[in-house]
Amino acid sequence: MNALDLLLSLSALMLLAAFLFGQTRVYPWLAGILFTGQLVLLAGSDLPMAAGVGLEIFGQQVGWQLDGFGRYFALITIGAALASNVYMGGEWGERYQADGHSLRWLHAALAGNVLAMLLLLSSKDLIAFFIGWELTSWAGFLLMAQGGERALRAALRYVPYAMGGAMAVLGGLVLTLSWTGTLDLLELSRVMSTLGNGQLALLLALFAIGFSIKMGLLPFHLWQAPAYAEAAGPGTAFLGAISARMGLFALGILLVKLMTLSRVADLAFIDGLFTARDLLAWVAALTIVLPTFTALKQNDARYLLAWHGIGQGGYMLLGIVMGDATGSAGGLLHVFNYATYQAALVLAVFAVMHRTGTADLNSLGGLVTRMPLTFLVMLLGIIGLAGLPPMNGFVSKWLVYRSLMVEGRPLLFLMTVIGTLGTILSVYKLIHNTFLGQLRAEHEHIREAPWSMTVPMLALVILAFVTGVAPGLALSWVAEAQAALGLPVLAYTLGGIESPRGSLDMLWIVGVLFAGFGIGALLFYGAGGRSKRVHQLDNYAGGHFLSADVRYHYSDHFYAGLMHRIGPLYRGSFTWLESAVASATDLAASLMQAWYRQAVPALTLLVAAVLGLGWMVWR
Amino acid sequence: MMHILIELAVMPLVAFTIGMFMVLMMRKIAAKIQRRVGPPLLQPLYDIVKLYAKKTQSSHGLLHDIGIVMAVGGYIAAETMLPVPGMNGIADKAGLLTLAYVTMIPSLGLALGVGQCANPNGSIGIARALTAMLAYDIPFVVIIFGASWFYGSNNLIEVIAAQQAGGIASWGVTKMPLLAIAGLFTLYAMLGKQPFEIYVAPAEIATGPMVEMGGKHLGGLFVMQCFQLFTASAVYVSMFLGGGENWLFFILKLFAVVAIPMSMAFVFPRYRTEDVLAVVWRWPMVLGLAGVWLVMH
Amino acid sequence: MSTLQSIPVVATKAEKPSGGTGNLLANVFDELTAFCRSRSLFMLHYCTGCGAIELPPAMTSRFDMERLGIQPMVTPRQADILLVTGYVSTKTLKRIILTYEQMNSPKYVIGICSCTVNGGMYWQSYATAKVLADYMPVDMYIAGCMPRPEAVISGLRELMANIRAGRSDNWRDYYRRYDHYLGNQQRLFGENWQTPTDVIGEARHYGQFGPETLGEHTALLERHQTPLLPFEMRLGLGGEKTGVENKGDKR
Amino acid sequence: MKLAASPPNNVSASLEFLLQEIPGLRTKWAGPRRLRVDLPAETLPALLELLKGRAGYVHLSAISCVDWPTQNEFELVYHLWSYELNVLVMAHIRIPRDPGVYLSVYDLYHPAAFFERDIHEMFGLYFEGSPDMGKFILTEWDGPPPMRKEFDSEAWVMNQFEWQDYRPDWLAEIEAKGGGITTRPQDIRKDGKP
Repeated sequence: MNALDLLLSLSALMLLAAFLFGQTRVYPWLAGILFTGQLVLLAGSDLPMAAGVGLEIFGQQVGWQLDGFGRYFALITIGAALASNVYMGGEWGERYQADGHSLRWLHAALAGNVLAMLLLLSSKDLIAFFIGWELTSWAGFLLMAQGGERALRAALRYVPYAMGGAMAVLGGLVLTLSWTGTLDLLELSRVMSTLGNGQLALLLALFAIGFSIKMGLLPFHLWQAPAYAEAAGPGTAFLGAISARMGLFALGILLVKLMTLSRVADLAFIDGLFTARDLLAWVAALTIVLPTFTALKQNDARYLLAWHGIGQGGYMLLGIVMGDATGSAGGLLHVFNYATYQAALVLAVFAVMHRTGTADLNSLGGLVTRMPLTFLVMLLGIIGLAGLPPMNGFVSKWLVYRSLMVEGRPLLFLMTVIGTLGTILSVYKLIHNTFLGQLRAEHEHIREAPWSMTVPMLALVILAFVTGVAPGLALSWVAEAQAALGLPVLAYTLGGIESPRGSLDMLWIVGVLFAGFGIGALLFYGAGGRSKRVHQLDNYAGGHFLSADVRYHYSDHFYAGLMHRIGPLYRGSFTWLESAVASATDLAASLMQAWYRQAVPALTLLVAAVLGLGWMVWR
Repeated sequence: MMHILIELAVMPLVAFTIGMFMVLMMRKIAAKIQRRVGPPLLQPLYDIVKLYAKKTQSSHGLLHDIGIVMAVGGYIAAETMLPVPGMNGIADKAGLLTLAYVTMIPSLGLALGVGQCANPNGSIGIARALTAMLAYDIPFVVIIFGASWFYGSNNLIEVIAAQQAGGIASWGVTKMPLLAIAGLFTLYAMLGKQPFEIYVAPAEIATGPMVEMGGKHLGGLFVMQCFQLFTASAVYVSMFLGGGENWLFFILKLFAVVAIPMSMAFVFPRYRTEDVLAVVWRWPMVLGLAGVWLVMH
Repeated sequence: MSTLQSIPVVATKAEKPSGGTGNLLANVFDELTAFCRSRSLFMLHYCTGCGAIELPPAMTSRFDMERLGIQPMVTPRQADILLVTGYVSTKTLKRIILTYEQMNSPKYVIGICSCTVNGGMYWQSYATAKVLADYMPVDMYIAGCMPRPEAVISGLRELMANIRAGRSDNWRDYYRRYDHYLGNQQRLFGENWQTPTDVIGEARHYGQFGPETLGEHTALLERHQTPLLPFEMRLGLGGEKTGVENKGDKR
Repeated sequence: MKLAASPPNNVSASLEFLLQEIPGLRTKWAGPRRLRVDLPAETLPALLELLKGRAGYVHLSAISCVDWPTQNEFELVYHLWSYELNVLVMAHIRIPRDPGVYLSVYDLYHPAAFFERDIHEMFGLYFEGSPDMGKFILTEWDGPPPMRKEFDSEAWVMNQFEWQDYRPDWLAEIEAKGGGITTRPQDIRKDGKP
């Protein structure tokens, strides 16, 4: 019973326990202890953690083994699960049950997700990988479908995507087996790069389509925002934090370990000018920009954050595709950074929903005086999401920028900066419409979210702040993942990176920043005279007398000027593409149906069988 | 170590005094264009001392105060990353890109403070200010990319050393003329004077973000304006005009860089928000990208 | 002009520098702030009556107020001087009082044109307030049925001299004799007249609470107005307590 | 381009011929382009429709009201203008003061809503059918309609306000030289108080 077996059996046990007595008060404590146990077990044990059990299908060895890359993702998975579990165990869970939903299924879905992801992350060969991949898809569907009718509809929209992706991955797996004769990841990493360009291109196409559907890259991203936004509270936090990053894990293995980035660069469309690697980089860059500016237009806080989830995925893929030490470190670190503040932001939005009953940005406002802790969480979360010092989001984005600058890719650099600025605009809209501005009369008596909600949120945000001030802590895990994947490892210090061509020392930057704030506070509170708090209606309104029933708050159509300029660019071409593909498949299906249902079905079957036999014999 | 702590205290003070005289120059240029006498020499100092000496101030909450503290504090931190003759502060630990991001923190802090004032004029002003930031930051970052690619590093000390090595011939403005022009245009948009001051439109949205700022809050914003002028011009001088060999040349360059846009500013009316986007995304962006292409090939 | 000074403007005695020659630093600091206050005046951009047409010429190139350090500012929070120019109609007086209370002290009111002195040309009208000094402390009068820009600027220079000498702290009078002013206001606007500013709270907060701040008129105000207490940031944590504990907000 | 001093005969003749259709109507030319029409109050709507329909009087520029306390009547004057005939018609009607009610012409001329609302506020004359008879300008005034002759504004002011002692000496110097205000305020004050 070595470490990995213990880990997997623990999560299987938790799945069983959740299924049996998930709705009781004791389960969240048990789950919390088990999750922390798993975390300690994972962090403590040395690598690679091989699993005892193994089976043999079609003469292929199927086994599980966790290396540095897998462990990095596993740590984030279990951390996100722990945060949402604590959130579920508290008052939110009671309210969820009171509304008639089953808390047992939600806990079971969460535990099932963790188990499936651990299986996927510790797969030693492609079959185990595929098993893990399918389990993760279905567990994800289970978690998305909970929480009401709209959630179910959004989850059902995900199913065709998932099945299409699974078929693509299965096709790729079969082709790899037939071409290389082996499925073990270690051997594949040696053998696969020797395949011919055409074969590699087909394999890349199949696998990349399958993995990017799960990760929500550009053409296949439409399902992710509604599915993640409509899911139940902590489920959204878990999904947003890590579930989409399984696609990134798979892409990382495919691009770097199996095919090696240099071989991917050889697959050139226009030789020398635009290679497959550039294509992936540009898909990642467009994934950064377009979903971020769609998020800018959303009027529901959950959808805004879900669209940002898709957008931030682009940074991670771009970092890995760049392949150099700083870029890949930035991409991988962004997975961790993003998980911390995205989970905190989503939990904050659901805390606001818990108290006010709505997440619609046009019917909130001024909650900072009533929910200060939730405001603090959202403030630090949006600073992280926007990628500003002192939060950790800045470090990973800086690393990606640094690699783009060193590699000399101006247009990609431009797209990432447009994405970052779009994020800054939309996160300010989020915090302004929810917490700032005029407090509505009906929200004057709401209270701060209960401890069971604020504690996990604050823990996540403090974690984000600490790894922002001292990025070295997170970079150690990232370096381990880079080594396991075969990427050049980043030389990091506790504060950031040291290099004559431009270094980053967050300890000094954040220190100077807070010193500046101290001097500013000294100047403000010391030099300035006494100031008195005034009511929100004691406000300048051009000489007009304000009263509580007058809605004196600007929140709808927040960036009107910007929308005048870029409004016409929102043509919804991807939704059109999706509906076109859907109607094409409908047409094909109805044709098949018509062809099959005509007068003599038996005759067509006979002809088809004969033709098949002839083809088999002839080949 | 002690040496750096002294610098951390002195650099913001130097930046503030130079910034104050830049504000004075700006108001004098405006006056001379309108054939007026213009304010006396120490007018910015009088304004700031009077605002801080106000006896009653109205604040809309803790966040309103913290917004102003962040606005002033953020710029104090940004000054320490800008090398000036004789003092390098922590410029080697934080490059050009980090400086661009640290200067965003004051505007975010101000945005939060104005948000709590619960005044739609302020919120509309902030929405326009962030849109203007989206407009001018993209060409600005393209220029940073070009400059750091040309000098091979985005550590400002290296950039200045490379320029001062060969005298005027090796200045950024001679080596990268297109980027320098685009940089000047972006600097002009960054300073927020006509025609790019849609977010402080006095008649339309009652000076936008400053609508509920009185006494020490407004004093904080005046201090921030001084820092903003100094930072923008110092970054431009460090990137394109060879930084400061000695204090005299450095100050002359700073004032020249601010004087050019300001002498054009007060004859213009005001762009609408979408037109600011159109202008800044067309001219400086095209020039910047062309400059970067030239630098890279 | 001479008897204009004789109008009983509420001349508060100059703030004696505290502690005599003992702490020289305090004197120097007060001296500096008084000088800067006089050299940097922000004039509120609010034209209440016809006299305001004389202000733009005072600001533009011919007379240029900016060399005296006077700038027009848009909102009451940023402004120091409230120029009440021309006749004060009852409707405008409500807005003038609201604006005056929103300004940050030390603030000054200048009554331009004769209509603010004794009703001027509209003394017979039922719709105008006759004496501005009844409703708020006035620091300076500039007579004339629209005084020319020279007169406006000489009035402003006179005000600057008063500020420099510390003789123009009339804003304290509004807090110290609030009952008197409120009485006059209620006499014109009726009993349920109230402004969103909590003047009594501010008087207490800034230590300007005098014996005459409260009186029968403020008692009348108390009955009608539910004072707007600012929303304090609070952590109403804990379980499903009923909303009773924040009764304090409503008082 | 000879400026037509007076309307060509056919315009005034056609106008007067048109106006004969209204019973009890008297016309009087107050100027080359100004026609004064006196008619009984109940025939006014007919006149307005006639002028609007057949003579192009599309513009009701104002409704003014005159208070005749001695005859206990209000006089309403409707000023109409036609861009075709270029002749101003002033329709004068008299309505009794006591009920002080008249019908609104809002459906013919929409601007009438504001004129009627103003007259209602200033004279207390109620127009039935007018869209809004609420307070218009004097939102702070709850006294009697101030423009009625019997309302003495000065007396109301004298007991509402006190005055400030203000004897400008520059006025004394001017009077010493013989100038100054010809009719002193206290001379024309009815209650004779200085």
